[in-house]
Amino acid sequence: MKEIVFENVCKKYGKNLIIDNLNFTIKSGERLILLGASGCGKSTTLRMIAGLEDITSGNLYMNGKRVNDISSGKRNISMVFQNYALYPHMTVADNIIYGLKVQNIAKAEISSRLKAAVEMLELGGLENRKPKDLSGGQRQRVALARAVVKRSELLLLDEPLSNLDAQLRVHARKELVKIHQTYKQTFIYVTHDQVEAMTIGDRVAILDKGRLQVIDTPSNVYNKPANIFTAKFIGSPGMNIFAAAYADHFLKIGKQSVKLPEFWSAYIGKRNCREFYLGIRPEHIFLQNEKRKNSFVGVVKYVEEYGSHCGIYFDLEGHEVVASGTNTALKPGTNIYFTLDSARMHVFDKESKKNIGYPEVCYDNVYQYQSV
Amino acid sequence: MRIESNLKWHILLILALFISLMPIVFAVSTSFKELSEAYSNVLGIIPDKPTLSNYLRIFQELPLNKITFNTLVVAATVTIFKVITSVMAAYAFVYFDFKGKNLLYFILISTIFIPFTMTMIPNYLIISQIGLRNNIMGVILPQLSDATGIFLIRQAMRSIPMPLIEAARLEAAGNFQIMANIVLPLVKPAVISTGIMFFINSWNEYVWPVLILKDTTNYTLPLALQLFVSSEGGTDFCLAMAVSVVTMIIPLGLYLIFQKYIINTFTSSGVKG
Amino acid sequence: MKKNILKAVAVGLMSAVLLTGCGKSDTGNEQAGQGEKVKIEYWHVNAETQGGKTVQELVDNFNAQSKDVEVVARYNPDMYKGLMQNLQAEAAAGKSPAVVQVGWAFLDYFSNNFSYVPPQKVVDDYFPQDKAFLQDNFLPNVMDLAKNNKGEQVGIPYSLSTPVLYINKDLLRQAGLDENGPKTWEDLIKFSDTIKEKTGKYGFYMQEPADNWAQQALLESNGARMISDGKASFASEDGIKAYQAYADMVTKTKSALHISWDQGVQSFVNGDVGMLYTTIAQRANVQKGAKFDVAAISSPAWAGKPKRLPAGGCFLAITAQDEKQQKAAWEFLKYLYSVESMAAWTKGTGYVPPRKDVADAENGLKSFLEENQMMKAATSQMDSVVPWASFPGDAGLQAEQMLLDARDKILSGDVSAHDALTQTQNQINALLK
Amino acid sequence: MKKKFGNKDVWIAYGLILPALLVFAIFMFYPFFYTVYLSFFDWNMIKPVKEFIGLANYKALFADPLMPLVIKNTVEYILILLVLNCVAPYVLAFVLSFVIKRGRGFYKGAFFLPSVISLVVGSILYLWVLNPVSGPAAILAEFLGINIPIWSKTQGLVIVVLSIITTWKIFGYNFIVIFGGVSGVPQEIIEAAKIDNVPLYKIFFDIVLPMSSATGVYIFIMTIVQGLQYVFTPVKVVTQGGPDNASSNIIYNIYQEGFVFYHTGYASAMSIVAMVLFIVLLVIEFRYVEKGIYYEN
Repeated sequence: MKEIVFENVCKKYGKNLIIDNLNFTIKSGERLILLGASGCGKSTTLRMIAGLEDITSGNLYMNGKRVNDISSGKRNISMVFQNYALYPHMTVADNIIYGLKVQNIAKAEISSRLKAAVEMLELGGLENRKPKDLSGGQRQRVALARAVVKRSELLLLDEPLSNLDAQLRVHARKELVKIHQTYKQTFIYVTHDQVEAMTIGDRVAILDKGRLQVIDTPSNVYNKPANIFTAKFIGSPGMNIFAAAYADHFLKIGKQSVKLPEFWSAYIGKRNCREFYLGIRPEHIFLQNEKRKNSFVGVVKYVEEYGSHCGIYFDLEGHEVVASGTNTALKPGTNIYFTLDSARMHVFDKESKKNIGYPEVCYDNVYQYQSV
Repeated sequence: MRIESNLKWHILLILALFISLMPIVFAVSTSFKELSEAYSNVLGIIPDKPTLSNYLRIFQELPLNKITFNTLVVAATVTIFKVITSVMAAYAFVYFDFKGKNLLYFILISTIFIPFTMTMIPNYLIISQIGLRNNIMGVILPQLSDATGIFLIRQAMRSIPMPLIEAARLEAAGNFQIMANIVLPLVKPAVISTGIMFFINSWNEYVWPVLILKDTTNYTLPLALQLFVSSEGGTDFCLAMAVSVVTMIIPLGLYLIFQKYIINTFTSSGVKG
Repeated sequence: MKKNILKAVAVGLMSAVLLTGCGKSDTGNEQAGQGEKVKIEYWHVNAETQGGKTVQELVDNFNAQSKDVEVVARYNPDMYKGLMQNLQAEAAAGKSPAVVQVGWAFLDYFSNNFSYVPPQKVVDDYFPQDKAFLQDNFLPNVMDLAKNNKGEQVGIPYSLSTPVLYINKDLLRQAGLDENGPKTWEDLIKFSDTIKEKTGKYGFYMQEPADNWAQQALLESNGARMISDGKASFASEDGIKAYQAYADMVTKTKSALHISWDQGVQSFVNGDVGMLYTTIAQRANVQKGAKFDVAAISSPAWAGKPKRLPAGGCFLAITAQDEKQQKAAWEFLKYLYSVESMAAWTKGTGYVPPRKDVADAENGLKSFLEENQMMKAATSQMDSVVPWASFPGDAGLQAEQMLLDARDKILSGDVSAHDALTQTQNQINALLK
Repeated sequence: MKKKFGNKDVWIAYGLILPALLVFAIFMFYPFFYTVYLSFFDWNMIKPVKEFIGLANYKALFADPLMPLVIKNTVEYILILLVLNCVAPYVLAFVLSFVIKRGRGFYKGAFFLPSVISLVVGSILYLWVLNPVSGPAAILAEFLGINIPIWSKTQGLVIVVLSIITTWKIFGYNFIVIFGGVSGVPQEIIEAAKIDNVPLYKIFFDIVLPMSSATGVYIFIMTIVQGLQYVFTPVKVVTQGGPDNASSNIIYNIYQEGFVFYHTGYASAMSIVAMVLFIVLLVIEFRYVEKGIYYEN
């Protein structure tokens, strides 16, 4: 299995810096997701691993060997393209085994691998069709089959599901995980869809403007985002972030202030954090019907209906904040009272925008509720 | 590794380019040499003693202004006529259904495959009979029967999405409004580059004018060239090259100006659907 | 009827493309009704490198001094063959120019296929005062050049050229040879081989245009005849021997160059060939281009045999169809054959004047010839001039082409001169029947 | 589905085609049939009477010892032309589309450039540049110790040089059109093959060639057609069919018989026979190109 190391990797197109000093390691056999908005450099990163893009500077290692100058074909990898890149003039079977044929692999071996791939991806009966006679889902599975038969140690997937409709996507996600469990290759998977990232990835690397923002497990990325960008990027709607201050056990947001639990006071006080950014996910804001002690007040702006719940957007001291709720009857302009789940509160440094970390209790007690 | 292998290709390409462009460079360079230098300093790209005398001589000894004008008239007339009739015919072939359409198109396009030599004799007799020998009109007329324009412009029109035309038709636009407001603007690049190519080809036409034109004052430029070549008195390469350069200027200029259009049109003139 | 329909359609088309303004360039020799001057056409083959400028000057001067005739000069590309083609086409269209240059090789073809008036007939019919003009001014052997095989005087000799040998004296000296060049073909062969040996450059090139003019000089000087009694006869022992000797230089010693005319001359002028056997008409070109010590000497002879050099160039024939045009044609010819015009012609082209006393006359070429040593090589060999063989009959043109093909066969070394010449001779004679 | 405009409009369609049709009728169709007509006569363009001789011209044509040579030359010329103008630009287009990344626009523009220059100019340039004894090419070759053979007088080689001259003229156009076809193959498909370590030549033959085959066939045919259209000029300027007919081909021979020997009827018969060849090409053209064998992704 392959371990891949990026060491100060940069990529420039002319003067444009596309990838800015990438340093991270992809562990052998893991499913790594490269996540980011379009143009963030995630596809370029994948293509550099594939050898389809030159590396401007820095080193890329596979299993300890520098591969900057090794051509794609020599890296022993497979890849699934966003548009599948099936050979239109070849049948499904030929598409799947073309790469093997070129490598002069024994015929018997080829046909057994083909059989296995056809079975695994439920392509039986389609072997002699041309790609143009297949549905989108079928094409996608042919592309996967083509990548799978190669039995390479590294499988690269470039938004492989983005051309499928929602239902097929759910099915295909399961299929991908199944493939990984069967062959245990290293998976590197590019997507802009956080649900895919969360469901498929062992780890998620989030890129923004060519820089690696974070690389961590899906759970940590969601629950303990390393910086403001990650916090906002993951989750739908993203995390609320607003400027806040700490003074003498009190959390101050604009003119409002409430008392913090002791573990936070100690934690923040110890770090001498006067002003910072406070992050809280919409589902960790508890709405109340009337004003209580320790609750904040905001003014409702509008309500978004999601079906199972709704998003309530309100103004808090000049910041737009969204909370999950069920009360769709709230009228814009009315006051709204709420508290924050202190165990799910995130504090980011004002300068570096990095997470300052969490008091002990937050780590251990995910379910411990203590409102602020 | 990739960079090195590309370098290999680049060297190969540059070499190929060198071979294909070298004659042009030599022509330009020789046209500025004296005859004796053309013989003694064959490889010198920059003449030792550059001279304009070749150009002065060809303009003095030949009615070169008139000849250039003739060439211009021939090329422009042929171009305008062919572009107009090609656009009209292509429009009919793409947007109308009428009896015999496919057969007619087939017949017209088939003529692209008939080398001119094969209709040369009767054409010669026709032009002689209507008294247009030694007349640029006689050079122009047979050049007008060329179906490549219909082919190329039809290809371009077929790539316009039908819904655009249908939308216009829903708004009760007539044929000529559709043609003028929708089709023409969209096929403009194809029409321009087809026109440029018509112009260049007609400008360079040699075989037919050689048979038709007699007086030097009625010559077109490619014919002027043979005044300096292969006669009993020998070939004056310097003068020949000077005439060659004069002959090349306009096609090259047009090409360089419209290069993008031309390259794009022919790049997409491939056969799709 | 058909013509009219075509004409109507064509005219319709013309106006359709709005070009009526541009289509008005003159359509040829329709006689201007209003002007008193008779307009006639003079067809020539003189490209700019070969006296084209002089033709125009002569015509302009003539037009300036003539009250009733205006000549339009028309250049015909591709030499005499090209002119013949155009004449053919013009005839097909039912028209004809008034005066044409006819290459010597086309004498028979021309006289068999085109309608012309013997010049003396025009003179006799309309210009009794000029009755003795031709007799007085031309040598009989020169006039004979323009007689066809029936003995009819088709036209008047106008351009005379003979083959001369241009030598690169520098190269000859370098090879340790006599810088005055070879006198005989036998010497020439030795010279050529020596040049090849000593300098590595080619020794000799004989012109190879689309005719066999120079090769005829080679053969006939050795005693062969291209044509006897209306039949090809070049494949005689003498002819074969001469041709083989020439071919051996190309194929055995490889001292002679076998290449197209332009490229051969180019190579000589570049200094890559020691000796060039070609027409005196190339004089100006060679003189201007060559950067070495270049000279022209008379054609070599075969040892002990008389030289026979075919006349190159052309004669002028009157092809005017009606009286008015014929009269005008003669008036123009008389001007062209005046001493001054002849002298100008020679200076412009390098041709040898066919008329008596031009060379010595003060208003002729006296001083010019003194200054131009190269011309001397040509004028000094005028007594060896013979007609340029022209195969009779409709197939004459094809016969000429066959002889060209034979030349390529022999010089490629694949076929011996004996086989190729014999075979070609048989083919031509079969064709001429 | 095209909608019909209605009956009245059909006349507009005919009207739109009419001007083109008119010139075609006079300068293409009528001459074409007239050529057929002339092929049954013995005529030299000036004789007032055309003598009807039935199929004698055709019989003579098939008995002509020159014909096999002329056909052989034509075929050789076309074969060389196909290598230089189909195969070579295909490879070039492939390299430019998928192998190198820089200078694509520059190369395209530059390679197309000679095709706008007159073929007479080109022929004369090459006559001079390729002078095997003292032309620039010969002098350059001498530095490398190579002697250029005297191609203009060498059987076979002379056809190669003529092909080079026509190639100079048509290469650019062919290259651009083929480039269009080749670069229409999606980049991802090539990348997919590269990842599978498919060698370049296999990518070319297994993927690019089949996927651009419609363009390929089109250019294949156009090369033959244009090659024969254009070959006349260099033959006339450079070799006049020589040496010993080694560079004559069917097109030049028609001209030579028609306008040099004035065997007008014979030349017409030859034109008609040449036509047969073109009809074959035509059938291929319409079979493959118009129907389209283009694979859509």
